[in-house]
Amino acid sequence: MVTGAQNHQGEILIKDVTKIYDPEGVHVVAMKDCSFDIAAGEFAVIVGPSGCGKTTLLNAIAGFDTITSGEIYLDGELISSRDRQIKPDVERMVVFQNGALFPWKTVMENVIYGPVVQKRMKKREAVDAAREMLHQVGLNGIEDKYPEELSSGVQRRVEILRALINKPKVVMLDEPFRGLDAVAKTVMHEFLMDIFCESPRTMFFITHDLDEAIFLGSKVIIMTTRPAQVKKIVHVDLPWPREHHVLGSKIYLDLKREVLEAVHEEAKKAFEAGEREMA
Amino acid sequence: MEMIQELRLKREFKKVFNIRVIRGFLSIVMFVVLWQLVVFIKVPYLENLPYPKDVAAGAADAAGSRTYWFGWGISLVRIFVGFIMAQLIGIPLGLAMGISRTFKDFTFPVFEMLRPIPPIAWIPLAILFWPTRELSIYFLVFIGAFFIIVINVIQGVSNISVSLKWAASSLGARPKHIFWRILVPGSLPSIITGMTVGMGVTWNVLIAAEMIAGQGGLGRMTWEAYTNNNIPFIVVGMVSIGVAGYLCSTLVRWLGEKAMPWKKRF
Amino acid sequence: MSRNDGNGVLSKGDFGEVRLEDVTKVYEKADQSQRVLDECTFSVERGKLTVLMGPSGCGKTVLINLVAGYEKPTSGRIFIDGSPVDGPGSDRLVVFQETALFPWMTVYSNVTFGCQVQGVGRGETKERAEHILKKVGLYEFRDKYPSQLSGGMQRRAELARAMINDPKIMILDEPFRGLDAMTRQLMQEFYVGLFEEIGRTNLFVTHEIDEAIFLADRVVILTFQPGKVKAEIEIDLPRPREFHMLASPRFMEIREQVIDLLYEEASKAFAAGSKAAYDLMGAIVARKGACEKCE
Amino acid sequence: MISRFKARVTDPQLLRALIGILVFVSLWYLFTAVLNLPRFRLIPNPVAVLKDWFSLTPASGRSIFTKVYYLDIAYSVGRTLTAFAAATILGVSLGLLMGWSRTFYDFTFPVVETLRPMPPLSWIPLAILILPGVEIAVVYITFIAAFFATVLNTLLGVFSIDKNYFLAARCLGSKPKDVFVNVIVPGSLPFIFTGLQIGMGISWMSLVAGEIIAGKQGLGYAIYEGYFLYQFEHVISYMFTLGILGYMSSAGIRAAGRKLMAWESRRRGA
Repeated sequence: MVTGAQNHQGEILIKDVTKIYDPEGVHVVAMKDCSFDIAAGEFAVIVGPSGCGKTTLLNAIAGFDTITSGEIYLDGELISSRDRQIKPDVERMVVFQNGALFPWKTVMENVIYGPVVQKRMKKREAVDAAREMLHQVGLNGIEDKYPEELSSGVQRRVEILRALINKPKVVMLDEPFRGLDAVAKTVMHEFLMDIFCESPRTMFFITHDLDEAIFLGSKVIIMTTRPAQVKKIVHVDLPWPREHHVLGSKIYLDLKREVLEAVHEEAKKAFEAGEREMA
Repeated sequence: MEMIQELRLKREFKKVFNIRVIRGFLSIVMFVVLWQLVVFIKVPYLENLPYPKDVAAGAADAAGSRTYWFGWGISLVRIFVGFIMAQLIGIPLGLAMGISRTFKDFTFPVFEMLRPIPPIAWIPLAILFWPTRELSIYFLVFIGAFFIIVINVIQGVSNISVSLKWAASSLGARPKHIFWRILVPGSLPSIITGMTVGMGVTWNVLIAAEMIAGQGGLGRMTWEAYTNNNIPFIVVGMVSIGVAGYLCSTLVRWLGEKAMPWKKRF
Repeated sequence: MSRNDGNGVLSKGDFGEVRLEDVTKVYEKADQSQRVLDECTFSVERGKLTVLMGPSGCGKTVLINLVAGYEKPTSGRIFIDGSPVDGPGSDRLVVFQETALFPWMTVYSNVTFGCQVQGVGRGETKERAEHILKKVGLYEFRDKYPSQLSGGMQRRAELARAMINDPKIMILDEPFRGLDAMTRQLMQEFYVGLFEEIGRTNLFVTHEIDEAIFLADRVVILTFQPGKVKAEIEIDLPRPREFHMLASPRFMEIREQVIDLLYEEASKAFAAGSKAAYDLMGAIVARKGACEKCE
Repeated sequence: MISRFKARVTDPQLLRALIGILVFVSLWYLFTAVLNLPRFRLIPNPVAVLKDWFSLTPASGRSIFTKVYYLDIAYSVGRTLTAFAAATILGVSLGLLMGWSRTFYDFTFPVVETLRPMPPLSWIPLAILILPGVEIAVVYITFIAAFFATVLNTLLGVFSIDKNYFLAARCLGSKPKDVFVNVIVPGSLPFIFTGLQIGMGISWMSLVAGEIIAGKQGLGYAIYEGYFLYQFEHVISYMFTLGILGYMSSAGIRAAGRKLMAWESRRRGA
């Protein structure tokens, strides 16, 4: 499977991060003094009402956007603060919400894009590595298809492979399985579970789906509504690799009740606030 | 397509009130300076271009002369008669073709046979057919806008999602409700696009028709400036045509925004 | 269609009941025919919320079109309160999968469209509109256009537009699709509250397992092509439904039962190579051989 | 194969199309030859047009069997293609550059935007005056028409690319050059081809005007000359020739588009 040499790397430290958006003069405090840390090789899931700054953190770590104040460290090195913002690169890979496979490239061209463009692998070498990865997850045979010829579930997996072939320290997923139907999601969870167990690396997984959060996460970080802060951190100590019948177990139910309580409260607040804003 | 361009470009301009405006202004000033230089140092072929200041002078006295504004009047009348006739006939025809499959099967092939013929190629036929020169110019302007509006309306009607029609019928709407409350408003965006693009083409057709067969009008005056070797006025004529065309397209877009309040806020 | 006066709200007894008997639908395409529904027999009880579930490609949407009257079954019959269905009628109202709010009408004219086309008087229309808009909490937004509303608000406006005509049966085809899980959960709570208050007959289609169990009195699961009733599960969770029931042991038990049934259908869908089902079972079945659940 | 052909012929749509065209032609014949209505007197009837168009010894000297017919076509097609090629190369590259670098956009866009509203045909007098020779003037006028359509649609194409593709590309370690080649160019292709379609349409129109006003040879010129020489038959046959050439050129662009954008046409189920 995808062997990741650096399973001791990818530790993220977030200290008092604040983010103030100012589109057309409307002063919006998206995030205020948010702090938490993710250990190296840990599967962290971020949950919270929409618009609670989950994506703000992702953009800062990935290097797409800056933060107003506070610091973010990756393996002890400062990557984001008021006056320093690291550029995006292969160490911190992002899988986007509604997919960002290049529609004009075939599956193979997409997966080998990273290594070839960074000149880390020669084309032949990259093609073999890609073919091997696709075979291991049972997706062989679709190398020459274009993304839009595939169902969204398969597209999502190819995008994850495109990220992993670069052996990143951190993989950040922004609601990757949103819009898939329930049974398709179960397939995706087991796919992600296999990859994570094969070679653990730090996962920064954003979602709204609580079952998904508890099933996948070793730590669930629940955010408050705007201005976002950490409301509660729930440690999920279920054994790895996790199977679907664990969903009926007692531990799981207690965890779900705990998370459900916290999230529902925030969601109600966000819902009313959202309505008022719209009026 | 034209409408999307305008909206996209408008959004570009709105958020630009900083150094980028200065850059834009700079580039236009540079363009004029370059123009002055090119003529001054007699670059081959470009040496008989008029100086910017001659053109400005030409524009100044044109603004004073009655015939100049009279020319605007004639051209605008021609544009609006031909353009509005094209919409009055084109929109219902487009709606009919978009709605009834059988009607389209009969009429669309003939329509498609005539559409690729460039409007200006109709000039001889137009002169033969219509009794007066003025009517044949109205006809040419009509041809310029007619094919475009019909194509856009057909596309507009067929793009209305079927679930909107089902929703309406499940709420008890009868065919006449569906036509007036669903199909017409639903294809309005495409009608506006068709009108905006059509306006651009009609100005082109008008200029050519005036140069070839018209008396009076901005196109004719520009052509006569060429024949009487009043070179600065050629540029003045060109710029006036550009401004007139721009004003008409803006008018159509303004009409579009007024007719579709729901669209403005996306 | 009897309608007591007041603000046109039907009492419990007036709501409709749907009965399907051996409903089959076959589509003739050029030379080969495709059987989409095969002798479906089930009923949507009066005043109950029945959920229809099944893998994509099991003919859920076709079945809705038959009940709504947009299409005719090839064989078998559908009864509404005992009389066979012949074409759409305002006693059965469908809320579609894609947003079907008219983008060029304000919320108010969208909601009152039904009344206007059926020639309901201005006074009564205004009264009914205010009543329903307040109920869905969109009264202050009545002059806004759909493009100015959030996803959740658009869905509530659609529901209001359907309910204002006081249909005997509400047919909803994944009304909360596209919403993020948080808003979706709140919409489910909102809708189940609305349902429990009036008790209107509902046929509700979804592929979200939690949503089905949380809302339904009974879940009907269809098989993959051709669609046939595979199982009917009575949901004995107490009413009124609360969100913390989602974490109750009974809920999880039913959920497991539904997943098993769906998994079976999904694997058949995968075997049939339908693109939508490809990713359902693709990686798992290929790598782990026949999964133990499917035996 | 035969069943497909049989289906094609008896398919009602084709039948209705033929009936539609037949009705149009017979009406045309009725008004011109039979009823001889006032307005239609000078307009030749379809039979005369066809006879002239396909006759071995046409009165006007212009039918599909005469050399001059193909000479006219060659001139017109030659001018349009050269102008169109120039407009494509210049327009697409300028559009891509403007879409890609913000500073280049700030300098060039205002100038393009001020020149754009001027109808291409208003350039005719200036073009004839400045450019040496009629041939270049006509080609220039045709070029201007297609150029603005291409520049703007290419620019729109770059704006239309979903931001995530840029972010994904940079995440995967691409340098600006890679982003240009792997995201900007392919991403804006659909819009570029729309621009080319529109450009081709306007080019043919401008060509005809340019030929009539300034030209010496070509289909447009021949139409106008035909008018003066009272040879109205070939005026109409040339109008249809122009129509066919216009149709073929946009069909050509569509075909090129399908080939270059393989992923568009193989979209799921397409």
